[in-house]
Amino acid sequence: MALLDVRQLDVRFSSRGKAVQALRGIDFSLERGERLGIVGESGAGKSVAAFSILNLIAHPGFIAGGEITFDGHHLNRMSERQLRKIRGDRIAMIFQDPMMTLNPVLTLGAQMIECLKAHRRISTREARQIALDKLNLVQIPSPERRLDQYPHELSGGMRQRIIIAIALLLDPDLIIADEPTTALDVTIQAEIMALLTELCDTQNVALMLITHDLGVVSQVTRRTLVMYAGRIIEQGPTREIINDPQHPYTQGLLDALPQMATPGERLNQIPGAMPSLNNIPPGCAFNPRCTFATERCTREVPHFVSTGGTQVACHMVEAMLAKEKAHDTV
Amino acid sequence: MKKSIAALVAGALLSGASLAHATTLRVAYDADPVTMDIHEQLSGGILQFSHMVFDPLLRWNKQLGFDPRLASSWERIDDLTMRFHLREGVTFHSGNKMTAKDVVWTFNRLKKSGDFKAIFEPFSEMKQVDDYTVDLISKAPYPLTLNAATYIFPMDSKFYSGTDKNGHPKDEIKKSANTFASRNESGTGPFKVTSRQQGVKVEFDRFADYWDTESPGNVDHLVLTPIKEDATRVSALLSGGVGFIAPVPPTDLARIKSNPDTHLVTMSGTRIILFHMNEKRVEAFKDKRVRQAIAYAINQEGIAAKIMKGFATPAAQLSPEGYAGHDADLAPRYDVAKARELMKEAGYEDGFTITMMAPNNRYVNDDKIAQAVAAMLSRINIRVDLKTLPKAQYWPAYDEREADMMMVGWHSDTEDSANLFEFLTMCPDADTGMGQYNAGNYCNPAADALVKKANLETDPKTRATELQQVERMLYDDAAFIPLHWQDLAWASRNNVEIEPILNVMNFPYLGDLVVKD
Amino acid sequence: MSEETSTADLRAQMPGAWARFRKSYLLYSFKRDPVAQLCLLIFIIITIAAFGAPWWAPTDPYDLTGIDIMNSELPPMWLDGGDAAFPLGTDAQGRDLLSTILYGTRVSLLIGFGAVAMQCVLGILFGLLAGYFGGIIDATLMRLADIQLSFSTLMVAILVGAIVKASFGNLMFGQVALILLILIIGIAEWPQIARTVRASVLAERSKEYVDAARVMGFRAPRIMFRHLLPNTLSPIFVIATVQIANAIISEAALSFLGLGMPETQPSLGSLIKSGFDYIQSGAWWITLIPGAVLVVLVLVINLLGDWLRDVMNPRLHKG
Amino acid sequence: MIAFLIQRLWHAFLVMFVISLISFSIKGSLGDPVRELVGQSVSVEQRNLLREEMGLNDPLPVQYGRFAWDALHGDLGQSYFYSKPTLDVIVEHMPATLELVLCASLIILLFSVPVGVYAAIRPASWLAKTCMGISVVGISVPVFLTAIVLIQLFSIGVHITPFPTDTDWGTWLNELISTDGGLPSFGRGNELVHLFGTWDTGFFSVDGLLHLLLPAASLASIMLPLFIRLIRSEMLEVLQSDYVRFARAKGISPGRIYFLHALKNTMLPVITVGGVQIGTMVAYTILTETVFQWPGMGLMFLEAITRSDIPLIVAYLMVVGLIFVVTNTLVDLVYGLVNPTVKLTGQHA
Repeated sequence: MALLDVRQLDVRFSSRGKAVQALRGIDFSLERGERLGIVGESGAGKSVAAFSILNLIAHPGFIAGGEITFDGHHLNRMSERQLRKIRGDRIAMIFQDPMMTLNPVLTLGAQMIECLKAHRRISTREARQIALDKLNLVQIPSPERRLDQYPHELSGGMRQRIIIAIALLLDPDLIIADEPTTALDVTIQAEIMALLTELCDTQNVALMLITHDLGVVSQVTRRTLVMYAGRIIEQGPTREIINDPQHPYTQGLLDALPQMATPGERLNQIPGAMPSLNNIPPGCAFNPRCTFATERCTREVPHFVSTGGTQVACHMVEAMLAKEKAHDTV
Repeated sequence: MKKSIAALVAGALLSGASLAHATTLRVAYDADPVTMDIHEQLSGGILQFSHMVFDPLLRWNKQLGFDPRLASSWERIDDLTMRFHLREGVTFHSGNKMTAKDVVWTFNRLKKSGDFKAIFEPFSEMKQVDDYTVDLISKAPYPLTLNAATYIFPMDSKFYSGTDKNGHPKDEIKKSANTFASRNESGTGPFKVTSRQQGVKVEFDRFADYWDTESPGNVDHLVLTPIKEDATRVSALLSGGVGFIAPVPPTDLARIKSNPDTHLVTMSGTRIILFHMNEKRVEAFKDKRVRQAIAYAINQEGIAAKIMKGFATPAAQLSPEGYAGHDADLAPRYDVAKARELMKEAGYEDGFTITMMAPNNRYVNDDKIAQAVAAMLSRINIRVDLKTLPKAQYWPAYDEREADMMMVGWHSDTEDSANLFEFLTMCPDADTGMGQYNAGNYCNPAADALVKKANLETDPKTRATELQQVERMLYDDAAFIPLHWQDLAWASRNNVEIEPILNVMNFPYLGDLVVKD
Repeated sequence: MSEETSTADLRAQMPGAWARFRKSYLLYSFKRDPVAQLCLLIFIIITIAAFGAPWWAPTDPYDLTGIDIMNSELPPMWLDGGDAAFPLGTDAQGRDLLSTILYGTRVSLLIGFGAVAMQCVLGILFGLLAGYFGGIIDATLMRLADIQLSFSTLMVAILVGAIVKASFGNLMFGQVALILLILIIGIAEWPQIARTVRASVLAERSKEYVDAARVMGFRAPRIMFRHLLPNTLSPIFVIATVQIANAIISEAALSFLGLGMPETQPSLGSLIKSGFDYIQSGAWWITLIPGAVLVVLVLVINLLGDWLRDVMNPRLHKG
Repeated sequence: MIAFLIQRLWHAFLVMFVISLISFSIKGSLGDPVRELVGQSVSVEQRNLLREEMGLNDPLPVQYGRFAWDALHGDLGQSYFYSKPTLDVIVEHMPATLELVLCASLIILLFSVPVGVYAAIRPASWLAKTCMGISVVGISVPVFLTAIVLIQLFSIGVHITPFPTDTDWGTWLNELISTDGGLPSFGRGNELVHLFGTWDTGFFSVDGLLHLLLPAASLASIMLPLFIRLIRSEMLEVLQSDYVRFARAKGISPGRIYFLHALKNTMLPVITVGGVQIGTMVAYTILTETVFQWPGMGLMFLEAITRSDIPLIVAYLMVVGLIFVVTNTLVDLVYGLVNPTVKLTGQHA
């Protein structure tokens, strides 16, 4: 039974009186210990998906529909009090900017110990010891001193390690990492990602990694979802998505990678830009920018068809498959 | 810290026990006495303090006559000498006995005091006849000897002799210099000062062997707290925080009368409020008709009724009723038509512009009165540029005569008309000090001569007619614009019977006050 | 689509200021917020009534001939003893309360906004300078603020009054009273805003966007006013709206000193203060009706200030 | 840290020096002290004699030289009215004001934090709106009016009977809205406990506390609305921040999030702005002390103005200047303590 199962998740933001749809009914699931990547341009709804799991969406946004079940519990039907027991204990989160995530006026020790004491009935001394263990786990030099320091006394990378340690404090089943390394420089990025993946394996923790960096996704995750304008347009094993992308948008994404372009030439761009949430074109949202767009694409929202291990929501792919099947049977 | 709390608890027990029959009275005036040296400053506050802690030779009664106090009797020996027979068996707070020596010592100290020496200027000396008789000798025949004698509060000469701990003579009179006399007292009065925190509280206890045994007063412990803000002082009375307050602002008279637990006493006072018209600054004021026109334009009854809420007696002259110079048939003359006619006659039909200044925290409703007068003057085309100032800034401006019309109020120290003329209407003369507050620069030699003659007239009847003649001359000449005499008002809880101890000079004789439980 | 477009074309495409305003979030949220609309309406009514006072005030309270002492302290019309000629009753001098309030509000509005505007100018300038540059400038300005704070409005009034008296002579005061009052209250209270701005600037200065601006070569004034100031708007609004109420009231305290508006031209503040003695003794309307006008005026200003601050603060977009 | 304090001490000295210069220059317009000391009918010549004696006729620089020389020896002149060294008079009146300001600050803290936080957490709730409404009205009502209303209600008592007095529910309701007063409306009461030196405190006796109640409430009424609004607006911004969201993601209880994570960050700007306001509260004590006849420095200063007791005025202004430098230094120190990102001596000097 999947650790996390999301059915028809619909999230809306009420702005200027009418509600704008940020997530248009997405379905995906995550096994225990599995590492799932969610990619897409910014504004596709990746972070909204991440935050809606634990219902942390800020005021104008609200979950309009859909089911989120985690280890058998229906999260979206839970009261705030019940959900609070899960947050931090069973599901932990890592945010993007380590400079802003830690409270500037509280010591790191305080921010770690409070998380433990919020979920376990243990003494401060015990909590402090667990915190020290976790800090060792994330290879922080001289952890004893860190507990009494303030966030502004550490570097970005060091702080992200602390945040990962905090996430692991209560041995969660799932870590949702919302662009954990984007704010860090490249060398630290690789270190942090390596640390994260190794800890997920050793601690058997599922990881939901939200990022726009396909390179990171290809090294770390086993399955990947590609999101565009609030919908999942392609999902499947990472290797297949990277090596044999089906959906034109995914192909465009991969072509845009610098290493794909011949040196000295301009990088190949996907023409146009992601539509804003309040004027999403009918039918397949990508059609204005899609070179294979047909009249049908502008009318009808494509459904998933599966080819190999991946599922693609694209009329053109659907037509090709139909033709191949027809060709086989003939 | 522990010690002080223990002391507090013990004190409460002790006073609790003794409180059973002793009566405490809390009094709130608008200011507390500036000093304990009754010769340092000549002011209402100090004189009220004197009547509590000292006793005069003789004091005014309700009918503006004299009651014998430390002088049991007196007779005039000749034109220059008045003999006083002192009461025997009177002791000071320090335990010393009072004798004629103390009275002469006090007289000589009064002659040295900056504020009081003017009052005793007409007297050459005071001679001791025997242990209990003194003679007061004036330089020339002086009709107001008894008036002056009310200012002699015998002080304990032995107590005030020698030098104090920082080497200054104990009887030194020096302003704001923390002298011995300003911090200690030894008088014959009904109350002793037990503790004093300037500006906060002064506490008095009844003097055990007070000489006046028939005095009905039963107040054993009296606490005087200064409350400057009128509204707060009245609230303190209404809420029961204090038992007796003075002064009471006109706006709160109704509130105190309507409250069942409080009781109001008012009396017409002797402080005249008037406006001077500065002839030197404004050409028109030199013309008698313009001055009379202004006199006709002012509605004294209206101001007394509306602004002072009936708490003032409209005036047409300086001397209030009961003063020698009071002329009953001089009445306020409010007639706007006549005023306009006079202005036309004087050629000022379309009027002129003048400046006016008044204090805003010296007399009762002073700034509101000034506004009303300005409004009345504008009705006869005299446009007024009014400016009101706090008294601290007003008096320097008054000395410089900085405005065309200026308000001033005056209370005669000797409770006699001559004092009013000398300061307010006589021709200003720097070296004799006459006409010091004559902001109108009005000069009428004939009137001045009459006043000087009256000052030497010992026969009261002829003196009264002379002073009344002066009032009539000033009235006809409209030398100044009288408004009203400010009434006095006191208020107390019902169980504090203040009626008998109050008088027109506003010196409550608290020693004789009866407080029912 | 991607060929070179000259900046002139770009600016042409940019909607005009008015168009931008019409579509702007400011107008949008104003339309949906009834409280803000009501407040603006009340504020406009009061301002027009006050500044148009000479036209529709029943009598001219500043012309002394019209005042008769005999009808002083009349209650408002609807109470017994009221007189139709004086709809809101009369004050202690017999002036019609309604017209005095209208004339007085005009004076108080001028003083309130004038003084606070001056406080803001001085306060923001010194606050930014002190906060941004720190060091000597910060120390001197803050000590100047300390000196200024210890000289309460009372003492500043005496100081300025003394200077005016020395130069103009005593009685010219009536004409220049209004400007002087704005000057006095403006000078007396600038440290409040200066310290607030300094505190916010110190907090913002450590943030990256300031360094970024510096890296981009912006000179100090541009950084201070374009970047730092918008971030300190929120506390400034709170303080500024409070200061308006203080300014109107402290003008009354100054007239007691003979340095405010002349007695014969009462402002809203001096009307309230002069009425204090009458509250408990019957003529409550002399203070309470102008007091009510002041409360409404300040209430409206504060609510508008709140609304404006929430709208202007990007981080607080509440949809 | 020591360098910071020494520098501030030097600043304090400079501030007092400038204040003494300015206040000496307006000596002339503060009125004539001699007039207050003598009776009204004292002759001009006598007054001039006294003025000469008090050295008031000397040229201004000479007077200031004498004053500065004494000031360096800790003697700020002699008060005309109290005829005591001005410093003694000020120290005598200081405890009353400090206790009043302390009490008012306590009331402010106890009320503004909960209301401000609640108004930030539930900005739309009707309770928050009413609190903000009352706080706005609180700002615009002058302190004189609030004081008089408080006295009328709680000291004298108000008996209004809008409801029919013959029915029992009517009388009950009338009783409910009428007050019978009883609270003291002036002065510090008679049971002050002597602590040390001139400090008689009202905190240790019921009577003392009762006397503190109304004045402290009306003094607090000036600043309370300001603090409520400040806390609300700062809290609103803090609640949007990432670390609050992260705290929620950690499953921390709302109470802890609001009153520790959010409040501690909110209090930073409130302390700096609040610190200044506490300083200006000294100016407001003048009004409150006049209405309640509270024997503190404010009333002493106002009476010194009416009596033009110039040495006391000058000394008071210098002391107030010192107080402002001290409070601002304290505010900076507290800010340094609470906000770890700020090193004490460096950035903030």
